[in-house]
Amino acid sequence: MNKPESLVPRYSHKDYKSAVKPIWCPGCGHFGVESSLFRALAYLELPPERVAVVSGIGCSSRIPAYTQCYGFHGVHGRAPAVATGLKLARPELTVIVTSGDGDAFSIGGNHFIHACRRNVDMTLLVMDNEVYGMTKGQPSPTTPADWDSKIAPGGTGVNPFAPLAVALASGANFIARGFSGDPNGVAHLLVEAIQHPGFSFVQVLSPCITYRPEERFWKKTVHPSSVEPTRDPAVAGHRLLSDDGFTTGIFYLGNRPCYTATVDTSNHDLSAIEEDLAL
Amino acid sequence: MNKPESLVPRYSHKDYKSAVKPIWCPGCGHFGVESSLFRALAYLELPPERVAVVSGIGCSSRIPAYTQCYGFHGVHGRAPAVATGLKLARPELTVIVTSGDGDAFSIGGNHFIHACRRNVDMTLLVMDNEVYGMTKGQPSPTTPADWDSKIAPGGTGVNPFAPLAVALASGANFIARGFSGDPNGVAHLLVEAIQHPGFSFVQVLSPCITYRPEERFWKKTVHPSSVEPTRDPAVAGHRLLSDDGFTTGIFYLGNRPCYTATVDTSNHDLSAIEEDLAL
Amino acid sequence: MNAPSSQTQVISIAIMGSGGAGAITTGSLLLEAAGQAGWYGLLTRSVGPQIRGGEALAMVRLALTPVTGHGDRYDVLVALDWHNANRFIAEVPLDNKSLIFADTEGGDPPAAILATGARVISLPFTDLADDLPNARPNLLALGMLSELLGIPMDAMVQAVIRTLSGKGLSAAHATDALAAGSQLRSAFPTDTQRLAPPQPRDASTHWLVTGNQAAALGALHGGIRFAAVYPITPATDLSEWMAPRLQKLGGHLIQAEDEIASMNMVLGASFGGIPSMTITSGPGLALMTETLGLAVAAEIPAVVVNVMRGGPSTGIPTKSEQSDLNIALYGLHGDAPHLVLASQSVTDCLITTQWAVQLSEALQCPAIVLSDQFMGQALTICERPTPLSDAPPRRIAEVGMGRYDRYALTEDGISPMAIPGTLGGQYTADGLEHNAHGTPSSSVADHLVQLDKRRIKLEQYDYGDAWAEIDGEGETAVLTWGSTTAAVLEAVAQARAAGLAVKVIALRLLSPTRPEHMALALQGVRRALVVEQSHSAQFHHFLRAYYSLPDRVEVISRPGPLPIRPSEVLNHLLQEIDHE
Amino acid sequence: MNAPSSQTQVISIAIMGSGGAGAITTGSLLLEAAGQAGWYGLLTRSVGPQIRGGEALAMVRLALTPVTGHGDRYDVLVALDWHNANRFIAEVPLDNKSLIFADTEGGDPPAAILATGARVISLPFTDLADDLPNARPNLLALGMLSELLGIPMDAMVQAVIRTLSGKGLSAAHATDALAAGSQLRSAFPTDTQRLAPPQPRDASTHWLVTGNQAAALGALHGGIRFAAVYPITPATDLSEWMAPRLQKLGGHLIQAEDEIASMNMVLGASFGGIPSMTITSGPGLALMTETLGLAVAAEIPAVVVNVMRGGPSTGIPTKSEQSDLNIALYGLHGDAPHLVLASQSVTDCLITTQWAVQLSEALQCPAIVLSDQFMGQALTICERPTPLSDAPPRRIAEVGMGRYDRYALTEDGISPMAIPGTLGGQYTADGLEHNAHGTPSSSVADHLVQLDKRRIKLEQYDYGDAWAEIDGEGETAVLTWGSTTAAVLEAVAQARAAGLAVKVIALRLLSPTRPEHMALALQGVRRALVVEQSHSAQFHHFLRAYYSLPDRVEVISRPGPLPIRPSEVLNHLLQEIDHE
Ligand SMILES: Cc1ncc(C[n+]2csc(CCOP(=O)(O)OP(=O)(O)O)c2C)c(N)n1
Ligand SMILES: Cc1ncc(C[n+]2csc(CCOP(=O)(O)OP(=O)(O)O)c2C)c(N)n1
Ligand code: SF4
Ligand code: SF4
Ligand SMILES: [Mg+2]
Ligand SMILES: [Mg+2]
Repeated sequence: MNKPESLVPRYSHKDYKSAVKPIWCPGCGHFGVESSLFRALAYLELPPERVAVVSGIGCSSRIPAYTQCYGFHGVHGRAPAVATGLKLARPELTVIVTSGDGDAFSIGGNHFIHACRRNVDMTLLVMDNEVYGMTKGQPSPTTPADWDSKIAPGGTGVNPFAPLAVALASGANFIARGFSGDPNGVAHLLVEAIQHPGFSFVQVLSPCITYRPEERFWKKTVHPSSVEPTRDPAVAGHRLLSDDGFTTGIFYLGNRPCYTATVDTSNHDLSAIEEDLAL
Repeated sequence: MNKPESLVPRYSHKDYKSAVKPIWCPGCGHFGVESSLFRALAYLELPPERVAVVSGIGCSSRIPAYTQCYGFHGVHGRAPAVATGLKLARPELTVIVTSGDGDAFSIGGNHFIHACRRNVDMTLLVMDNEVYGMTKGQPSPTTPADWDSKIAPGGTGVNPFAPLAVALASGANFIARGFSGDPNGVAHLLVEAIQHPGFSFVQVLSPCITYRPEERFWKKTVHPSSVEPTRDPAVAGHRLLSDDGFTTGIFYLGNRPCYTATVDTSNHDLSAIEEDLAL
Repeated sequence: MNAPSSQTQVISIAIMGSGGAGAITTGSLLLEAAGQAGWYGLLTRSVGPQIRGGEALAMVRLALTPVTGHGDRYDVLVALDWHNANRFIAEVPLDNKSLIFADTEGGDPPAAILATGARVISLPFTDLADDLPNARPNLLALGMLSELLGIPMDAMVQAVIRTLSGKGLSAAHATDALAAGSQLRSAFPTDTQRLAPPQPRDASTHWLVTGNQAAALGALHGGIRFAAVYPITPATDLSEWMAPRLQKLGGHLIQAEDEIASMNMVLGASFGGIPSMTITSGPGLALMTETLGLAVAAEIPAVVVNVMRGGPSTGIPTKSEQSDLNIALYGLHGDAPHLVLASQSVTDCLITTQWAVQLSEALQCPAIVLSDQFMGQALTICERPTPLSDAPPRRIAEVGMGRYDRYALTEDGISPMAIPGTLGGQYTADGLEHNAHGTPSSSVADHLVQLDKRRIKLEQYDYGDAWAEIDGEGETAVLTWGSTTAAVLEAVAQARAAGLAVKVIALRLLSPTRPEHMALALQGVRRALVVEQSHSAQFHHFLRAYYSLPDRVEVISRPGPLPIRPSEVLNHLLQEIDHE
Repeated sequence: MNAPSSQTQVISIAIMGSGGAGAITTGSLLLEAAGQAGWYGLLTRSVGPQIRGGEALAMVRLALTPVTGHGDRYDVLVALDWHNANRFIAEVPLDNKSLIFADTEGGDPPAAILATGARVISLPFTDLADDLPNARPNLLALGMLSELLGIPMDAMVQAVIRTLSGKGLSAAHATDALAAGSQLRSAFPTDTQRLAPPQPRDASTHWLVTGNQAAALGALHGGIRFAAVYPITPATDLSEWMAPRLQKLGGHLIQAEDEIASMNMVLGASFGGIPSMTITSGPGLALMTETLGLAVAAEIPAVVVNVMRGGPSTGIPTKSEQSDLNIALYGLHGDAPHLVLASQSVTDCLITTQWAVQLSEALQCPAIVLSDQFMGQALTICERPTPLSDAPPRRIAEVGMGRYDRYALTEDGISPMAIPGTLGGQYTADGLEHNAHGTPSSSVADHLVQLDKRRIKLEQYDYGDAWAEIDGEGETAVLTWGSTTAAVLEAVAQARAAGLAVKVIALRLLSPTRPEHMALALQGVRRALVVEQSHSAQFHHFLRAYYSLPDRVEVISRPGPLPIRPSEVLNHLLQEIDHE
């Protein structure tokens, strides 16, 4: 993020913020993520009207309406599919999916892995608080097995899974992890993710201070990666499958070709096609 | 599969076969997989009525009715969820999911990764022919990017994904690959998979001779793994992410605890529970 | 409100405040204390969009007799502050007989409040609380309300201590704060009403319960021992209440990865022989319809409790509406006859859900139970409902060594089911059309035979009288369903008092339809009024489609989130009479 | 069949054989040759459960005028063998006027065939073929059929060469085999009929097309340039035919991971400004309803073509039924008004699908187009249909620097839509209830206003006369929809010939309903006959729910897979008259 300070930036992060007031609890980690997103967009000087923020349902998924970009607040778990359709139809837009651990990894798991595999040029930003915030505190796929909750008294007994490893195995082209308590770091990751061609996945650990108050202490748990991002999936796989889940940084930079399409509405001449039906 | 030959086996593989005639094309790889399954069950001396074969929709998913076991031929892609409910409710049953690459990895992708993660004691057997056979030849998530088809002329342009790597990242407890042209080998893998506690995943390369006739040549492509199965996910990850997709054998043996439940219908006394509602 | 000492049978109180003011706590303490003292009551809540700590409104209705819905107006509004009054104003109808008690610190009431003509009385809740140790303004308001309504102070003190002592409030401090509040009685107008004192009763015969809890209990009584769910408002609290209790009973609740998985897990467990269910709301139900069709075709029992919220799409997740009737009745592809039931009140959630489990098991058919946010989350004081008596279990096949036909044709259309593990009962449950044995078949004859079988088993079953609650006689009948029944019953009681003979038919069994029973019920009825809470009159169109209605049919149908008010129904009933 | 040289206007031929016998090829060659020679015709097929190479039945109907459905009976059955005759027998009604030509090698006809009374003529197709180079028995049968029906041999030779030369059949060998077949004429009964010779016509004005192809073309004419699909029988061939053509036009078709993804991709692309669609059948539609509700709430155009098959659940995937009407009309949760249209014939698939795209774009509302396996996969020779003229595109917002209200209230309920990329038009499409700006709102007033808006825009739109095809006058009206229209029209023509005045009302626009138009259409009608192909009379109940029908309503409703036969309708029309 080194940029000549002398230039007057075209956009400030405020240009990306709408008048709608977040419904989030005071202290929610998602505030930090939101501001990181705005900083990244401002840094990249992306005109707000050229950016589309697509989401599902959840506290995290509320972000689109808080932006001055085009927004799509769809149904629970399906945002990567919406974003795929949008980006294929309008390749000139910058498409960002904002999601939560429940939205992206539980109900949305299939679209998550297939978006990784398909490698359309977009960025998936998952605010992972290891809980369903919006529905008031149920375990998500990243919740520790022994976390006690009303719906799973004594814990689910199910191992949380490693979203970065799943993303890698599924074919994601850029894989990184940040922490909402470090908004600059997250902004940096987002700048890289948005610029990297293909499907970029950024997991941001973002505490739910209401239903997982113990996550306040994540600030002591996270630690930056000590090694450089790799371009070798096997090496990345080895690292991610032995990682503790709290390492921040960029893990993998792929160079698979993007899935693209041209969608052009100008041609209305169907005569050649109709010929196929001639008797 | 070394067993004292002198003992008269309790079941022959024919005891697992029903009178329903398969709808498969002559030469379909699924015939071999079916017979491997029967051999494995016979070897394990599992009473047919204690085995449940659960499937979705596809040529491969037709297997339940071809068996003398209890069968469940459900909707497309959801068999792992059905099997989860069944196994939790009736832990004494041996539960086997038979599926295809479309059923398990495309529409069923979410249940696939969550079944891996949840680690209920069952075996998922995917007959992977890298195509949708039942609907007459469309690409699946394992189809090569350049395979030309009616629905994706010139190829999908999408990298096929590595189901074994996805299974590993998602938490599967046993991971193996076989080839339907080697029914003994597949039977052996199934014996191991069924016996291994937790969620076992066996991918069987099973040619669709009708829509992918070139798969006949898989018999020349497959090669047995030269190394022993590992218990280290990171090592397995490194291997699977550098594998060519045609190595057969067992790749990973995990020892995560199974997700279990007790479901007992004998207690009808709700008075203690009603007490909670007393004013 | 006539005389100072006058007494009333029923009273409605609303309490509002911004985040942290404690409006909801105040309401539940009021309800609980009134319950302890012998009254009946109901509490519903309305909150802002914030996940936590946003503005809130508690709506409480207390009465001498059981309460299943709200009334037309509020007698009392307590405003802990006015910050978000505009958000709530539509939900609290006030008039010039209403009393508003507002914290002096809260500033001036908004214009819309003043416009109602209600009398505003300013009280120094905050000021007084500041002078007392550990007191918060809402405790003062609670003391004031006890005095106003006539709720014995000791019941109130007990309720407060039970709830708040965990949060570090001592009995002495609580008593002091409540007493200080009750001192505010001097500000009461001379013509305020008190609740008539209740008959003494044995507290153990009464419950403090929500519809969601009652439904969970009904499911357990019905025999449910496995549940697979995915959280969704306003159904999550049902799952959450059920989970530990199911565990205690030897059953299991699992949170699935999504609604499709939960529905499929339910079918797996039920195929395994365990009565099983899932719990959801509109968007989740939409995801389950494909698998519900499988349950129909493969004849697998399964129960879905759908707690309705405002639609379409994500809609208004925290508010009530009766707009999932269509999807529940018709949302499955193909010809897929299944059971649809609807609860009518908080306590009926128990009965109807229990019945749904029994029917689903008996008929080997999925059952959807429609509840809604209103009754699902309404906290009520009620008499302990009596569960249905146990029903015979699922019909199990007696299998030998011969051929077992899973879908054998029987007189009543119900084919005995083999349970995995049973030797000789092996079959494949199939969503493909099949013959009697279960083998896939696309033959014209097999299709027709199996379609007939699946329809007939539902149509021929004897549901007795429980298909509807029918009350009264008259040439006018009100047809309704679900939680709207409360407003209808209240309006009809008033209409009868005004001399109009009215019959009420509140449907509990929506599918299969009961045309002959309905014809009997409608004998002599010349005018039907349909009352429901949906924008597109879903219930009305359903009735038209499947029943013969009298020539004169009128409809009150509007969307949520406001409940249908008794006066809407009453006015309609009486007005139209005048026109005759 | 009267005189040896007698001529007929229409003739039905069935050809059956086991796997590899070439029954379907024989049928399509017959259709194509007849088409080249100037006749109209239709071919449908029925196959066994095998994925490939199983037994097959080709049903061909040839006529002087356009053909949209099958008749009551078959004039001719060609049995290449009898191996699987029992599977197909229900689909080929034969009588004592029918002729059966059976391969001598095929053995004796099954009892059920003999019981029809049809005349069986044994012919040595296999024997003769064995003596000819490169000849297969079905080519001999084809030569025989040409001679029997009067199809010029050169048209037949051309058709055979076009199709089979790729498989290594030379023109000389083809001609020899066909000629040998035609020599079998000596076995023809003296009273066989030939097709009357057609009027000469310009071949370029005619198409050989299936309903699925026509629907794809209609979608392209309507402006669709993006499609996301998931394969499912019997809709896959629509997607497969469309994919390369969409590519050619500058658009794109993507295969998604499942139906939920395909529907969501469609909304993403449409939100981006591109007219978009998906293609599915029952089980897939069930998975899309949650997202369709989002399209309703967020007002995003989107088209779903649903090619119906036998239900419920996986049902009978390869066969036709009209049983997805309910889910299409009512399958969305909440109050979710949307468009539902139905094609009536192969060529109408073009018109109706095109119209659906135009309406969806104009009304910013999802449209479901119901087609079915019958018309979707029927291959017909027809006159080239004329597409609708282009409609104005989606109403786009002109945005400046001021506030842009995405869901602004307008007179017609349609709010101009901003397309991403446009400065000043930024908004968030939302499935939560919202205010005019698009900001989430749970307010009573916003909910009502937006529900009204979404209903009104559909109801107030001027759909012109296309909502139904109305034909004839009379006190009796037949109400129908979809591919069943063909049988109704044929029956009504016969009823009219028998002196009964009958009106036909075949609905194309099922939702929104058109009560005023229907009232007009039903003026003077005293008796209505509803005809549909579902087990639970879904269409009939829909009509009852939303329309005022005459007092006397009769219903013909039975499930697939057999098509409704003209005689069923005719007999009903005439019988009931006798009873009067
Ligand atoms: C189909 C469907 N199922 C369930 C829900 C209820 N729901 C809303 S948000 C949510 C979970 C959100 O969790 P997450 O994505 O982690 O976001 P967070 O609130 O924690 O930021 C659920 C289950 C829904 N809206 N739709
Ligand atoms: C919801 C739904 N969508 C689509 C289909 C159609 N369908 C049936 S099988 C199948 C693909 C099967 O492919 P695979 O699992 O690879 O099995 P194979 O036939 O190749 O063995 C599809 C798409 C369906 N039955 N249900
Ligand atoms: S509930 Fe948790 S995730 Fe949601 S806004 Fe509050 S703190 Fe944030
Ligand atoms: S289509 Fe392919 S997968 Fe299906 S039965 Fe034939 S060969 Fe096997
Ligand atoms: Mg979360
Ligand atoms: Mg396959």
